[in-house]
Amino acid sequence: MMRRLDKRDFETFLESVMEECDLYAPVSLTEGVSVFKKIDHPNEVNFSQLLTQKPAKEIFFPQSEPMFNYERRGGKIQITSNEEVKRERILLGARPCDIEAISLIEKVFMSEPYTDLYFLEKRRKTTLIGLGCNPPLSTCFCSSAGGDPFLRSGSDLFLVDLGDAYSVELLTEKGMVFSKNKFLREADPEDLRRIKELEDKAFEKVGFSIPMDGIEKRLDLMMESFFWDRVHEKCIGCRICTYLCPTCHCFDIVDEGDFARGQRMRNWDSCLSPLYSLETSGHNPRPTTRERTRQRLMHKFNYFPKIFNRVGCVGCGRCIQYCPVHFDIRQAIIWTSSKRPRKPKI
Amino acid sequence: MEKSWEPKILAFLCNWCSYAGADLAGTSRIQYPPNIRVIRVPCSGRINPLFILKALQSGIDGVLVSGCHPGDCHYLSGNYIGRRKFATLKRFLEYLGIEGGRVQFSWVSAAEGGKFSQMVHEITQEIKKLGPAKRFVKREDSRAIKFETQNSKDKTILK
Amino acid sequence: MSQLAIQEKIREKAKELLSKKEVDLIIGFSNWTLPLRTTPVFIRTPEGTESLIWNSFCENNLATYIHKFSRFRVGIIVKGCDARSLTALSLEKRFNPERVFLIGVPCQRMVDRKKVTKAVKGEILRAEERGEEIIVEGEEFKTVLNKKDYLYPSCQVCTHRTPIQAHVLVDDPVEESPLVEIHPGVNQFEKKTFEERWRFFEKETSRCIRCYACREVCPMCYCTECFVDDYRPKWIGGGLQPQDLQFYHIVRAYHQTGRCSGCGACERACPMDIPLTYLTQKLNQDVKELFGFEVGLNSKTPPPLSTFEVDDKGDFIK
Amino acid sequence: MKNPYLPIPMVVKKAYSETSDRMLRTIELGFLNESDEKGFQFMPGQFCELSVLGKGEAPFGIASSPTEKGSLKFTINKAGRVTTALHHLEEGEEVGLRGPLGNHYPIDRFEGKNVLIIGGGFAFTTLRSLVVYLSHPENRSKVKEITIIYGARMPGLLLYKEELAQWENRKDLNLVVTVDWGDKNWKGKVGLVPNVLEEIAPSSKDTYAVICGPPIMIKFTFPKLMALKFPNERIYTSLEKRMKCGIGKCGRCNIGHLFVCKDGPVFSYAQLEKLPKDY
Repeated sequence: MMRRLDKRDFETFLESVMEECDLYAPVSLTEGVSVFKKIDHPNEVNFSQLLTQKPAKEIFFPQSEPMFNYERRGGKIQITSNEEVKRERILLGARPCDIEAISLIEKVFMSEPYTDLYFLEKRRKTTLIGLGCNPPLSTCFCSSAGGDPFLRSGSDLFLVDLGDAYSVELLTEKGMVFSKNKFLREADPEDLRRIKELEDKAFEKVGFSIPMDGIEKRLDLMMESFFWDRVHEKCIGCRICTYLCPTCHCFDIVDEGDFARGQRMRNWDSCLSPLYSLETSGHNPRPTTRERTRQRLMHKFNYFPKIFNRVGCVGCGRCIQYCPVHFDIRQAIIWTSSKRPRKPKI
Repeated sequence: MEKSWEPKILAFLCNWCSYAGADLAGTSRIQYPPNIRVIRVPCSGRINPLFILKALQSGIDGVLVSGCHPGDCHYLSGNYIGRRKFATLKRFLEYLGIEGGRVQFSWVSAAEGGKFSQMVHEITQEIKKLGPAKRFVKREDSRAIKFETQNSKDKTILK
Repeated sequence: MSQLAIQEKIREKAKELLSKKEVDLIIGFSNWTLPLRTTPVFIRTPEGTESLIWNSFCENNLATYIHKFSRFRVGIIVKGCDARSLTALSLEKRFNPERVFLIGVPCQRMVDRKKVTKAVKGEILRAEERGEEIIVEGEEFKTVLNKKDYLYPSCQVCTHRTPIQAHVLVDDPVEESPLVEIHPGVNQFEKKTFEERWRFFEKETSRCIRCYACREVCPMCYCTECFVDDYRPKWIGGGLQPQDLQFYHIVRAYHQTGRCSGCGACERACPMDIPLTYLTQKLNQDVKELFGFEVGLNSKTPPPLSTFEVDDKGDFIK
Repeated sequence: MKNPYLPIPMVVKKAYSETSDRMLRTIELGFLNESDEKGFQFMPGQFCELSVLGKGEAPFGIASSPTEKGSLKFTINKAGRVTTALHHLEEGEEVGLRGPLGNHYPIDRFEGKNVLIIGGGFAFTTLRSLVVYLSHPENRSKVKEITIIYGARMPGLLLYKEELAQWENRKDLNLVVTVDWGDKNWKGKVGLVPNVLEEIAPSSKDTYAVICGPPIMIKFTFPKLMALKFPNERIYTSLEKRMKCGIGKCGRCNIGHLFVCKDGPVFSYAQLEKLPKDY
């Protein structure tokens, strides 16, 4: 079902939504830095940055999340779990790649035989409102990674910026709740054509330039390749690419507190950190950046597809934009493809 | 409430001079405020700035580091090396906005029981004036992160 | 000398070193996929030197890679700050100076790509440097910017642009005078009141995501186990508690006392745009004022915190 | 739905040092809630995450057998923060436990076959579980011959000494205990596990081999098993890697696309051969 939301009504619409739900949307922390965050007032919402620094996965899988509290009282340990989410949530303005990524993480956290309740609870209580990318960035390669700049799947509602208004598509049952909302007016017959126009333009820009097909098979043969000796060289081992990646989902479990009381926390962790795989004995199966970079790329493009039949990358390009030494994952993918000479030239 | 508040001061005393000095103050029955908690360290050069920061973060109102007078170090140069660290650290913390009075340094020899007591009096007074430490103190309720966004500048953050 | 000429000289020298087998690899800069940026490259063959470049976007501090490649004989393209970092590292015995060949480039000061990005509306798709100007182009705009207005703050105050420690200089030394006397960040910060200063620090660090890019990109941060990773004792929590973030940033900066060359790599690496050089620059100023020391100027003077003078100032001590 | 991250409360029933260097300590845990005990069904080879709240949690193989009702036994090497805290536990104290996690030794395949169990050092814990399980009167008839080769560096470092003595006397178990360096009281074999294996040369006919020990032992024992013509599919081993969640979510213990915590820790050599050599 298609509707139209005037930009004039946007803030009042959000206000009405916020009466019943917690609203999460991109906000700008300082010029050029934005994250998804719970909104207190609709005027905080800021779509000006196409991709926020931290991806929308943070709403479901926070960087640092208490799993349970414990307290020792009279020799007994009391444990209270923190999985419950009290209010319904709305995630507004996530780009299609972020939403696609959420469904990828969902596969991991919901996979049998164990279900991650912390993720599930938040996912179940959240309505996703996607936002089409017009225009996408030059670092975007979502089409090559199996998505596209206007991918609807995963979203409950989907917005497209038409200049003076947003076109709103109600896509799922969760989304249909909004069908009676007074701010969502009848769609203009012109809208469809304009959306199509925007889509075509975006598709053209993103293109299918990255040879992602068959990468799983190619990497199967490349575990011991010379490729890894070179590709890692410039990596300095920071965690930007993994923390800003919408599909990375590794975490660490630590206790914070003392004997009497405290919390068990789950914090994001990164395979690029040497401590990630360091064993207590002092042995590290991934001793250098070579193995760690390989783990990162292999996990995304080989291990993940083996388990879930889809590459673990959605092509948002954050890791390309923010890498301090400018490691370009697209280039790495191209190098693995057959077009590349056996040894990198340099 | 204000009146009953007493500052907690953590004192790192060097084993060879200041600790003995504090001991002397005790055996000579010179009184000094009970606000200090003493940790004996081998040398003032042993003090890692992390100790001081960790103490402040854990809610200590003031930190005192005390060692031998220059030239008297049991390990010859420990306090000289320490002095450079302290000078830069103290300046840096003040620069960041942590009250300078919260981090104090002194040289107290084993014979200066009187000086020790006098100094603890002074420091306690000074820190009392500053009031309870607020900045940089980790509390249980401070776990929630609050961002200040561009459009919500008037809001207070990080209470 | 023009940048192109410098670039030519760099290639020539690198080619010579590689073909004479004096070094195993050359670490330099090369063009890459995004405008306004360059990437570190590692070149092992004389032919490969064709990809070496030099412009105002060669911002990375290549000294960082010395840890990774210390078992090879390396040639490194260095700016003033890189060379000073390397000198400081050699003082800390991190590598054998005899195995390292420095190709020094007097630095023309680097362009702040984040500032440029903010100066225009829309995404920059192409950028070109032409003399004192940068021409940036996007889908719907083409703007000419004056390079002077878009320099990194740490480059504006730099007074050691010529890498005098280098084995070979590809150009004549430049005149060493800062564009501004005091680091703009320090200057602004110092003018604030106590309360404001803490609030500023608190607010800026609250954005930290603990990616540790500032740590990893810094040539001086090479501890195999950083204090944040220690767990016996555990200095700081692993989460995003504001005090933990502050703790990290205080100690990270303080650990650079008397070691930081002021290259500003930490600030450039930060994905959350947290200003960091106003911390390290202040420490540099302090060290200069207190001990008359500047990092990496010669390979004899030990770092200030590992030594002492009997008559160091001690008036703050009771 | 059950939250897999919440530990169940357990109480330390007994805790004692195993070895002369006091680095290995066995703790026996009892269930505090009856319902937990009923829900806890495991097989030899599985592991649990033990947590000392405030210190963290770590994975340990279950050393007791399902046939030993009422308590769970863990033997813990003092190495890091959590293990040190576990070493300091006294009887009556509470610990958290999550599990049982992972897969187990393929006991149903062992039926009607011989079993060769090779263990080294303190990796013998889950093998003890297996031996106790198989030698239990209920199960003993299911398998034919059981041969156990167990080695440690020194006699003092052998685990479960009393039990070893009992097994020695049992007619239905072939036990060979060896040490790398004997002392003056040591009357048993002296020699490295791979060499002892070569010496005994058990037949590979209808035999499954289960091997668990330090990497260096495994590395040299595999070729000997090959020489004895054990097919890859009939050699099983149990792997260890750094783990956090234990349920295949946190991502760190993967070898190729398999997770040691979820798809392992027990793998056959045939499986391992297909996985990348280094990871």
